[in-house]
Amino acid sequence: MPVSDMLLEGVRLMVIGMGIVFTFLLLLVAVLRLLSQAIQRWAPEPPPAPAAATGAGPGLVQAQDGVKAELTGELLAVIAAAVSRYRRDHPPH
Amino acid sequence: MPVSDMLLEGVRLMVIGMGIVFTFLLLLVAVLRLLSQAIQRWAPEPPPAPAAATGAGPGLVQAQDGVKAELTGELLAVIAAAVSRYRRDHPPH
Amino acid sequence: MPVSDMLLEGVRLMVIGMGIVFTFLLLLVAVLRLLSQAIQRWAPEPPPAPAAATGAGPGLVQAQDGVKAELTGELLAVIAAAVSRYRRDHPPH
Amino acid sequence: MDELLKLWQSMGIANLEWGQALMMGVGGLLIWLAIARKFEPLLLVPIGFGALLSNIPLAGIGGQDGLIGLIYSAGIETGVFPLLIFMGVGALTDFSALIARPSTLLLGAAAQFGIFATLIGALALNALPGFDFTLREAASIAIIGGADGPTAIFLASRLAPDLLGAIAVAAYSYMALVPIIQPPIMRALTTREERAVVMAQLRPVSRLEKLLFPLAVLALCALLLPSAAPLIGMLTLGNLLREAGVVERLSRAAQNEIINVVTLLLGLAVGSKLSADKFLTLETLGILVLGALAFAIGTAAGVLMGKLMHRLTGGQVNPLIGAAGVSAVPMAARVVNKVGQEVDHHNFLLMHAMGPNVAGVIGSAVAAGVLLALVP
Amino acid sequence: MDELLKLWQSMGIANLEWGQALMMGVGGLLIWLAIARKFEPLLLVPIGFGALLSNIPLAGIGGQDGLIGLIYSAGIETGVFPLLIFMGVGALTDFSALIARPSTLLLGAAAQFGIFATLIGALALNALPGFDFTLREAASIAIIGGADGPTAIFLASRLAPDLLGAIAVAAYSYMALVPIIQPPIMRALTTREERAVVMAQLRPVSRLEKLLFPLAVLALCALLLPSAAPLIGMLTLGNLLREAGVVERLSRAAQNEIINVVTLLLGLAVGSKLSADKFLTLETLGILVLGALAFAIGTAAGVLMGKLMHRLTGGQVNPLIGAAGVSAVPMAARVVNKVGQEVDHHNFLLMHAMGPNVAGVIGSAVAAGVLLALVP
Amino acid sequence: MDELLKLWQSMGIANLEWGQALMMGVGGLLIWLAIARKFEPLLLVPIGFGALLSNIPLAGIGGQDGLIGLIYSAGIETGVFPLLIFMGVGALTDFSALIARPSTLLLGAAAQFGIFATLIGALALNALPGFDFTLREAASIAIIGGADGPTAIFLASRLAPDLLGAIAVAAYSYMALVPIIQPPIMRALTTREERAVVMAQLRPVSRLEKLLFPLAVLALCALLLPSAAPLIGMLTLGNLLREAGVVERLSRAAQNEIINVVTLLLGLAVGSKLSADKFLTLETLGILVLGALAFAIGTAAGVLMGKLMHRLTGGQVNPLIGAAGVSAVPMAARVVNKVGQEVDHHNFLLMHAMGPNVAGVIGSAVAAGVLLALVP
Ligand code: NA
Ligand code: NA
Ligand code: NA
Repeated sequence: MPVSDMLLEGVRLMVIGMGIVFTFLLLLVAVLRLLSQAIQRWAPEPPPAPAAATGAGPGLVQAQDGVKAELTGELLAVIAAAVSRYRRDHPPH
Repeated sequence: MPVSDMLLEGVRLMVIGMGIVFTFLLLLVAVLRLLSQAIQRWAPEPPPAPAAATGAGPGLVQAQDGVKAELTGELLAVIAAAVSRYRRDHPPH
Repeated sequence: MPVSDMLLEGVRLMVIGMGIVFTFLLLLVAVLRLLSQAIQRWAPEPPPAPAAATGAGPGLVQAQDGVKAELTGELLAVIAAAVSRYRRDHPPH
Repeated sequence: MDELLKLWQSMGIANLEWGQALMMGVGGLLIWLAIARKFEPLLLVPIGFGALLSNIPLAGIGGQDGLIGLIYSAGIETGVFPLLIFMGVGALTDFSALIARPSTLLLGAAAQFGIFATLIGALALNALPGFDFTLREAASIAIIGGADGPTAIFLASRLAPDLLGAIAVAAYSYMALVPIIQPPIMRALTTREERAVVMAQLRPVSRLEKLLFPLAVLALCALLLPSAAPLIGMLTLGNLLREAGVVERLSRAAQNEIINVVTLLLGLAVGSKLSADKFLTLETLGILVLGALAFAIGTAAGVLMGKLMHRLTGGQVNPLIGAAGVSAVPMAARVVNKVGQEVDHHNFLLMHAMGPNVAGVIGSAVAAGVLLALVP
Repeated sequence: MDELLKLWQSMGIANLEWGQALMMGVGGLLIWLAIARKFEPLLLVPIGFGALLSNIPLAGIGGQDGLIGLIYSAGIETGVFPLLIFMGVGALTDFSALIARPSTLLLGAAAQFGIFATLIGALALNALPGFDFTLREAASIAIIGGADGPTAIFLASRLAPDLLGAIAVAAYSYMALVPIIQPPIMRALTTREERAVVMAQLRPVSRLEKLLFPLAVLALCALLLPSAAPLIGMLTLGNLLREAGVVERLSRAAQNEIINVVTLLLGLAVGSKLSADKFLTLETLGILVLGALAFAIGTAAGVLMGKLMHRLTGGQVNPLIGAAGVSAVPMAARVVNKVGQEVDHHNFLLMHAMGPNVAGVIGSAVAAGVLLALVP
Repeated sequence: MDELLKLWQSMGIANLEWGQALMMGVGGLLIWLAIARKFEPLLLVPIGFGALLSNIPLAGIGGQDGLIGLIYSAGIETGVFPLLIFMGVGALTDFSALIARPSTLLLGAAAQFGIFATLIGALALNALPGFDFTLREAASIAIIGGADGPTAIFLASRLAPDLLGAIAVAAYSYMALVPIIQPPIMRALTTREERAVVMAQLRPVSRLEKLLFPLAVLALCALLLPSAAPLIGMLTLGNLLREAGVVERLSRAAQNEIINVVTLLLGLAVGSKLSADKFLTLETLGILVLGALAFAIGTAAGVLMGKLMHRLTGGQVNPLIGAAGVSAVPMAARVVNKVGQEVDHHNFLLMHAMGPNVAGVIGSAVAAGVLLALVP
């Protein structure tokens, strides 16, 4: 196939290809909008705390972060317990 | 094979099958009894704390328990740190 | 092949084999020496704390041990820091 | 125009057969049951998703060269996946309750009656028009009564791979339905007094007993029923790794890495057997009916054996624990506990039901071995 | 003497071809980039080491019976490895930012323009002497513009396995170079005012929305573009495992065990395609040039679409976030944040850029599906 | 009656050959040694259990279509399993002690004399009736003296798969017996003064040195001895992942998931080679005797080289550390420490013995490469 024909084929692919990509993602936009409207109408959820809900932050959560989060909660509890035990055992004079 | 013959074959399978299942598990009962008697006679073990020994509770142990155990060490250290930080911030008057 | 021929072949293998093994590891000694000299000349590193640096201890760190070791190190540091901070803030009266 | 036609023809919607659409619905239903109703989610989410993926027109994901098709032939046709899961089950299971009271093995034996009754039921269905189960197929359907997923998948993959999808779905669905299927049967077959029996505490079990247990089970299996050896062998291997105390790394690998990864892949592969031509048939309806029957009969047989033991021991055994003999670990044992507490709120039968419950796992593996040995 | 000659001939140094030596240099360079410059180390360390091992003379590690050759044929020829990694990516990705603002999908769509422009560029290169890319090869090169490693490897393994090494190396290298390639283009195409736009906070997303999102994406893909179903299917499977909340074990397996092990093996296998006769060619030079072009054009297209959305929304959209549409998660989103903070230190665009960023992952999988469907 | 006969004939006990029963006893013995005596349990438990399962009559678990047979052909025949384990060993090993004092490599070299002496021993055994080792078999037996499990399995699977079971069992058993085999030899060959030598503290090793070490070893191997490249390559890959500091996920995968799972499967597969016709032979007896010899000679050669270094350095080297050159990491280094402390309780030789110990791992991989290259 001569280069010019290949280029034509390439342009054809680009037009159809970008067309499909946009069509697909536009349809997905529509579907997601419908979905969230449907959910808000028929299955509304008590909105969670915004910080957690935006779910923004890094979309690619490293697995360890989960562990860290778990640790943090537990540690806070442990520290609280240790401090309160300490307070109990060391009343202010 | 006509259905009646198949049913006959099925009944045969049931009789032999349940026979083998019961035989097998009855033999296993006997073996386990012999085994525990033999162990109690020749290799008695100081009985562990009953709570742990019955091993009852859920037969399916979740894997995370190991993690919890490891954490304990870390927690002790954290407590130590928390206590020392608390001491720093709350000097005896 | 008669046994005597096989033995001869074995001796030949031993001579060549030990020769290669020694040559290889002697060359490796030389390479490692050159490497560490080159590094010390062109890319010297502020020497890390000797305890950590000798990396001696068991060479085959069991993975759990590794975790434990890492934890231990961290904990020691935390405790040390906490204690020294405490000492700093609570001078003996 | 011609271009657009070609484009349209390459779309899924232009090639979607009604059967595929229905099977994707079935996949979605399984996922919904798993997530919303907590029906055995570890299996039904991957099975459901496998059904979705395998029924996408043109994609061929479940086909010979597709990802899930490759997983199927590597893991299920060879029998490797269910056996590795069984190893994990062994590594996750504490057999102490069974070792402390070996007689509960009889409850695990009795509950396998559901398997063989269902076998006859499947053959009897052949009298109806539209059913034509071979003996191998009937045996595979019957194993649903074993209430043990990997055993059912292993047996079906050997004897009747075409029915594998329906059998796996039925097995896991009914395992999830145990809290609904079992209680009425348990109540109907027992008196209030029987259900109120408080059982004696289990004796402590020594480490050596736990260690020798898997080896004893394996020895018996090797001597008497080699056809059950793959299943029993991997179960006892896992349990030995657990109890050995010196191979923590391997025990953890069996309990986590291996079983998790294999469960995911096995589920996807099983899902690929949910195709319209294999699943949307009258036979599947028969399998679903027979599966419910199998669970019900197994439960009843276990309870009746429990009643027998109740009599023979002078009332020391609460017959409810027989219902746990179907396996379905640990759901059935929890159901026993709950039904027992309906009568006496302070009666904790859970630990007593764990014995028959894990006995049921061994029992159904033995029954599978019997079927493999006897069905031509 | 004869002995010594034979010994010498069995040595690597006597059989080392200059091409192998150069490729081992390339492998070393990749390892250096990965460790010293932190260029996508999870991939480039194994790829570089795979190149080292596969180019050792006589050893045949990358050959048909060699370890890495076996890994290649089991994992890459079959397409299994990139698909399993894509499942892991799905399990590691939080799509909330995209669900909260679906319009950012258009940014992810626009950025795929880099792919198709590069396709034409590759075909245009054929006008130069020494280049002779087929349509399949051009499509495989173009996918570098998708800025998504597993997608690029999956497509190249289907359409042009000979170019796989160069394509994978280019894809991961440019992904690591995103902080250098993108900012000048972003600054050139936007005004200071546009870059300073502070965007409204994202709305909270309910659990049900997160749960239905992967199923909606899969449904659309099944209906419209089945050729993208393997990639989109595994991505959405991973994401469903993550969001289901009832299959923690499987989600962890996808996020850790599976993706880690497969990444290591995939890297080694890709590295085995870095052989002198395949890599040290004029074509590789062309691929590297075209790859840079692809990233640049994709970035520009994303930013321009961002400017369009900026106008259409009356200035509510900061056009910089369009640059994140190329995918390269999460690097591109971080670059957006950094370039935005050059103008206004208190403007945190990271969360707003995550939407187009993960949209880019879907977009390039869709584009890959298009190429698989349309390239003969 | 006929039925019962058929039933009996399908039982294991009716088909059990005495050889199978004996091999199941051997399997049980290995499990007992592993659990009660802590003999390399991570390997000997799976090997022993593999022997149990593979010798169950009729079950065919070790056969071509059986689970363990499949594992064997996928993992051992291909050489994949020992190589993956070697990668894990590399990722678990800290080579600092060796880098700080490279001269200890000579101790690791000397200790490989056990390998070649055993090779001659095996050939000499052919003078006795009943022994007929080929050169390939003799080389495989000799590698037991390398005191390194994966290396032994890799070499035996290439050169003499029929002897694999006996060789693996001997290698791991003697590695467990190191604390019994080595001390008398060490004491006999050294004076009390030599054993009391306190060595100078090791210098710190920089991160860059640790990073370049695996690459330097690989480069030397590629240039001189490509036949050792699979082993050395995977060892250095694992070590590079460990020291790179930027690929924690991959390093953890190599140190945990991969090595644990592969160890379990490799053990089972090796166990399947413990069949009566292959194991219950005069040759196995010869292998066990030769294996003990190999360890003893290797130890002696290491200690003698230690004495030489002691002289040449004017007494700075404690010759005991030469015994650690056989590898058997980290057992041999611990034995050195213990024997040293018999003389001086405050002399900690452990860290000094780690150098020759890990040198021994490289040394035996090099020796394996030599045998692969030279044995026709
Ligand atoms: Na059962
Ligand atoms: Na993209
Ligand atoms: Na060695």
